[in-house]
Amino acid sequence: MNEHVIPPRLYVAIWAALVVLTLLTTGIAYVDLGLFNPIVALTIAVCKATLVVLFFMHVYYRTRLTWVFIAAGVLWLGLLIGFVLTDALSRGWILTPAPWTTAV
Amino acid sequence: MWRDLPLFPPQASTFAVREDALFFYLVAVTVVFVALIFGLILYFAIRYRRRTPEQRARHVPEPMGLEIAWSVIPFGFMVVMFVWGAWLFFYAYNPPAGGIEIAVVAKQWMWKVQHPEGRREINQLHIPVGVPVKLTMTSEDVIHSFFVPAFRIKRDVLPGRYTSIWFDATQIGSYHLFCAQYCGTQHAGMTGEVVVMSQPDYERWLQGGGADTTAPAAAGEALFRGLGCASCHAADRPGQAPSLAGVFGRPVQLSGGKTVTADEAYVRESILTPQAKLVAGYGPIMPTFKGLLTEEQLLDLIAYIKSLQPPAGPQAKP
Amino acid sequence: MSESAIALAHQFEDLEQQHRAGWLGMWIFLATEVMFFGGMFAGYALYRTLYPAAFAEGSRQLEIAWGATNTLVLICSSLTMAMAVHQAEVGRRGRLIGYLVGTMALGVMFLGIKGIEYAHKFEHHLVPGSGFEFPAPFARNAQIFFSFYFAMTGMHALHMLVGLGLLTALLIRAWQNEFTPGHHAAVEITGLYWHFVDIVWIFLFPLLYLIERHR
Amino acid sequence: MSTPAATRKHYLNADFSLKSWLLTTDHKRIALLYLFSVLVFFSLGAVFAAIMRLNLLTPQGDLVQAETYNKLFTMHGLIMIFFFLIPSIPAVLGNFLIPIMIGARDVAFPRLNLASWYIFVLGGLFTISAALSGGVDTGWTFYTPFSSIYSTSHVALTVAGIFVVGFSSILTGLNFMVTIHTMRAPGMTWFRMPLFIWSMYATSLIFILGTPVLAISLVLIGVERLLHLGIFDPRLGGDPLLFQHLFWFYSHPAVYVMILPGMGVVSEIIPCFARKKIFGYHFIAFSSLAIAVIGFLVWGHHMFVSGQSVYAGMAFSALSFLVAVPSAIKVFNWTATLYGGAVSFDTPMLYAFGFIGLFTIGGLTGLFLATLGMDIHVHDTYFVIAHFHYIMVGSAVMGFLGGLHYWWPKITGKMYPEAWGRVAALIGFIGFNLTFFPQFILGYLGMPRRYHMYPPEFQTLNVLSTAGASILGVGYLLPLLYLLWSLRYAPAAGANPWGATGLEWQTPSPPPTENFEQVPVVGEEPYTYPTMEAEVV
Repeated sequence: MNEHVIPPRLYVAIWAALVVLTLLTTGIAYVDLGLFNPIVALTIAVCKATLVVLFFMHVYYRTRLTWVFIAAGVLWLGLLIGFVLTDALSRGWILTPAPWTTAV
Repeated sequence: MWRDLPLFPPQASTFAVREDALFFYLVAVTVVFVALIFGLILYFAIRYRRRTPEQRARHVPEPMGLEIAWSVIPFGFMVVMFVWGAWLFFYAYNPPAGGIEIAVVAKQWMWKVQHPEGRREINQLHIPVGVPVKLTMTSEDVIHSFFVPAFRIKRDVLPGRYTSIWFDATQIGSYHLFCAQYCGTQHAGMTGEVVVMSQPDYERWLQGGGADTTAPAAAGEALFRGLGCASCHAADRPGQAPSLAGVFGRPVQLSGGKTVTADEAYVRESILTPQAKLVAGYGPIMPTFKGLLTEEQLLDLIAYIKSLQPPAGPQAKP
Repeated sequence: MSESAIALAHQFEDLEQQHRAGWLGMWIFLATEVMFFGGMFAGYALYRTLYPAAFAEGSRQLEIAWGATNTLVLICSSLTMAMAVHQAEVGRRGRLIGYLVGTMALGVMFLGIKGIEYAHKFEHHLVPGSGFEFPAPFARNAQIFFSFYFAMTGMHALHMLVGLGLLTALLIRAWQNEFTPGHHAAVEITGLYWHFVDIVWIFLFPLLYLIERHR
Repeated sequence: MSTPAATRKHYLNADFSLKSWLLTTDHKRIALLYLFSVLVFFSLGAVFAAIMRLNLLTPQGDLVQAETYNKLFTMHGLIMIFFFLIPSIPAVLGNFLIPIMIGARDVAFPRLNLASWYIFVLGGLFTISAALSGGVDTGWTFYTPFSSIYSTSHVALTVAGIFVVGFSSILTGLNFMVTIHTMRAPGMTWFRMPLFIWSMYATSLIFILGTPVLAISLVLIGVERLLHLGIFDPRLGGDPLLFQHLFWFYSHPAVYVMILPGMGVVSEIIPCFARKKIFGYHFIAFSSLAIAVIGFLVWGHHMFVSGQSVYAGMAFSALSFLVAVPSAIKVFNWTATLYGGAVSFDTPMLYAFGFIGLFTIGGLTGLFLATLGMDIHVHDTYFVIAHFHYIMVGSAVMGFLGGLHYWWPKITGKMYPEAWGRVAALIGFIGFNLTFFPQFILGYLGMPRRYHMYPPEFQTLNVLSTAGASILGVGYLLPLLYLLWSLRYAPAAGANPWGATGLEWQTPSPPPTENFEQVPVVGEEPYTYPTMEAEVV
């Protein structure tokens, strides 16, 4: 394997970024952003995870194949959650509101 | 002979006719392709059989057009299946307006049925011929499935939720009712019959049944008063709680800006978890009735709320 | 040369192929782990969509200070793990051992804090089951939130325990001076697992602790 | 070939001690450990099936009680699916062949491979102990809330067994994927790999991405039963459909786990016995991957009548038709391979023909179930039972038996008796159709599945089905007998009795422990059988 010895300085910088993002996400949870609260929280989480994967886990320096498997994992997770939510959210859509309001 | 060896189920609803047409299309496609594949394999295997131990194969080109053809042509047949099937699906799960609405409560291992006029029955469903019938179904325990092969209809019956199915019977007679979703030990015993009667016979049948024939709406009204709902949900004093007159089937403005349609599911949720979807302008003061009502009582209450006519004059709420 | 011959398993041609197989194997395993946790995330997403208010109410019962502290603890442990891999790469045995011990200490600390939180949940009757108590409107649905809280954090804690076991094995091998700059794949690959468990927590923290804190 | 098999050292005679088998890391020996175990489980599952079919001879179901019957079909499903069909071809033939076919000495992680077998056995012991201590009655689908709250049988123990055996699948899939990625011999590029390898790769993809979702959903049932967490409980507002989503996310792709390896086997057998390059190599290779990937997007077609949203139902229906296209591509390409070939009718070829035939019927009847409106009627009836047995018993077992016969000389160094083989293949095909074709009619008549008794008008067809099952049983028992017989009495097989291409035929039968005397170098595409034109030139 092509060994990239990554300087420890970079690790510390990534760590600092992760700490800052953690404090940021905790703080921002107390600000009312309406619909955007969960979106912001998840975006920050994705950023943190990406930093860990790329640098702590060395993926940035490795072959495409690793990316393929990471992408597969994330994509399949998206499929699972996506279809489950599709079902849950569209269940209530009534085709034509044909009210059977009175019993015959 | 055909009584002992039936090959086709009775066709006793409007949906069954449509379903069978699709079925014959699918059978035709299946037969054609099975014949094609079996025929080609037999023909090739015999025509090109190995006659001498040293015999070699011919060189055969692999035209791209062939690959595309046998991908696209079957797909064309399948597009027809999809469109036709989706159309039938919407037909089956989208009841037309007007008709009879019957409540069905499933439990291990029986079907409990209540007609709007009040007559109850178990493991039997009496219906008139030629009238659309909608079933509103729920389960007291596990998942069941309401299946009438002669009508070609089936839908799972879930705990904690309402599902519905409709049909329009075309043939007088008696048909199997099965539970199609495995529900425990006596699953195979959770069967019954659907009796399709002529209109006059059905009217007569509804009159029978003895004393226990309170209409669900009336039973619901009694519950409504007995549980004290009426003290807040009064049409003439809309201060504490919204009036329920005419609310069913209409959109309701919620606090928080969203809108829901007041259907069976919403009414059920509002009784069991009142704070989940509050009507705009009202406080969270209603107590929960979770655990205090049976599934049948809930259906009675819903029937009562459905029966409430909107007050005369302009609507109080949009 | 003889050293690498000992380290090379018979089915491989060379150490590079062996390292590549190990690396790929761990990543495939992590894809599997994504889907394992993914089942719970899907359930969580479904119920949070169905019962947003109950989930917010449940989330507010969690102790955000402990949750944030634990997030920081795990991030620190990821740093020490990355440093341990670095020390193995450059072949400093003493520092490798030091960072491994540090990582394990932070891991134990995380579990300790988690234990304190669990104990508080028991005291406040927030553990699902017959003893569950919650203010009236959300009593039923909040129980689902806490079921997911315990299932997800519990499964995460279980993975932490496995990680600690793997680190112990690494520590023993490092102690016996098994790793060299040319042969330290086990450290790196165990590190991948540890970082993955950290990532799971990075998502659990906002999903469980940070719902509608502003109300 | 240079030394006679009797004196030559190979993987079978390298060491005879029991320990050398139980602690082996040789993929070929592990394959035989799996072969033995899956056959034990198959026999067990077959006994359950036989009792069920006998019970269904009469409408009242006279043989067993309802409770017993429910436990029988549950155990039949669990054992046949998780302990026979899923490991059958991958863990036996895949384990034996993948390293040899790509020119490697072993899989990437041999010890993990052995661990997978032990995990498999452990999972089996859990499940069998659940059966012995009173059984489980949830159906193999474990639908909540029945499984999580209402069933009083040994759900937790069974769920633990399936969870454990899932790990065996995951680790096997992981091992195969890494092996295929990193262990190929020099010159073995992706498009020089045999199609069996492509199908095993696609299968492994499903193992690693699907199985963990099943694992977690079973864990959640376990914690709901044991720790009273309310994950699926409808009384708390839990959604009964959540479990179905999670379950089918794995269990529909699992159907492809059972059929893809069989497709791989057929893709090896047909060119060999037609002595012809396979038609459309790239199409067959990529259709395997397409089936694995699209197969993950269709799970909701098990839930059309479940109360799932009709819009989700439409999406799942459309995608289900899409997954039928790569299957059709395969069938047409196999058929076209015969054109202009030099076809012989040896036993493996007969099984391959049987596979294609039964798969065609099974696949086309699958379209009935993917069609939204049609599924309303046939869902959860014997139509479904017939359909998936055509795929999972008809096709998958035909593929397994075909592969077992095809590679039997390689695995054991012995030829099986050819005449008996052909008779058994024929009996199996006839018996299968007699058993399961009547069930299509039963299903359309409306007989629901999992019924231990039924209305009397269904009796004739049920009797027909049971009669067919007895013929099918003979068709499955015969190979077991003559294959065992061949171990001792049959003539030794040469390195390449079929005149086939592929690396596995270039090493002696049985292969040496390290598979090859020296690392092979691959210089050409697979299935390069000489043609008549080539002879002229």
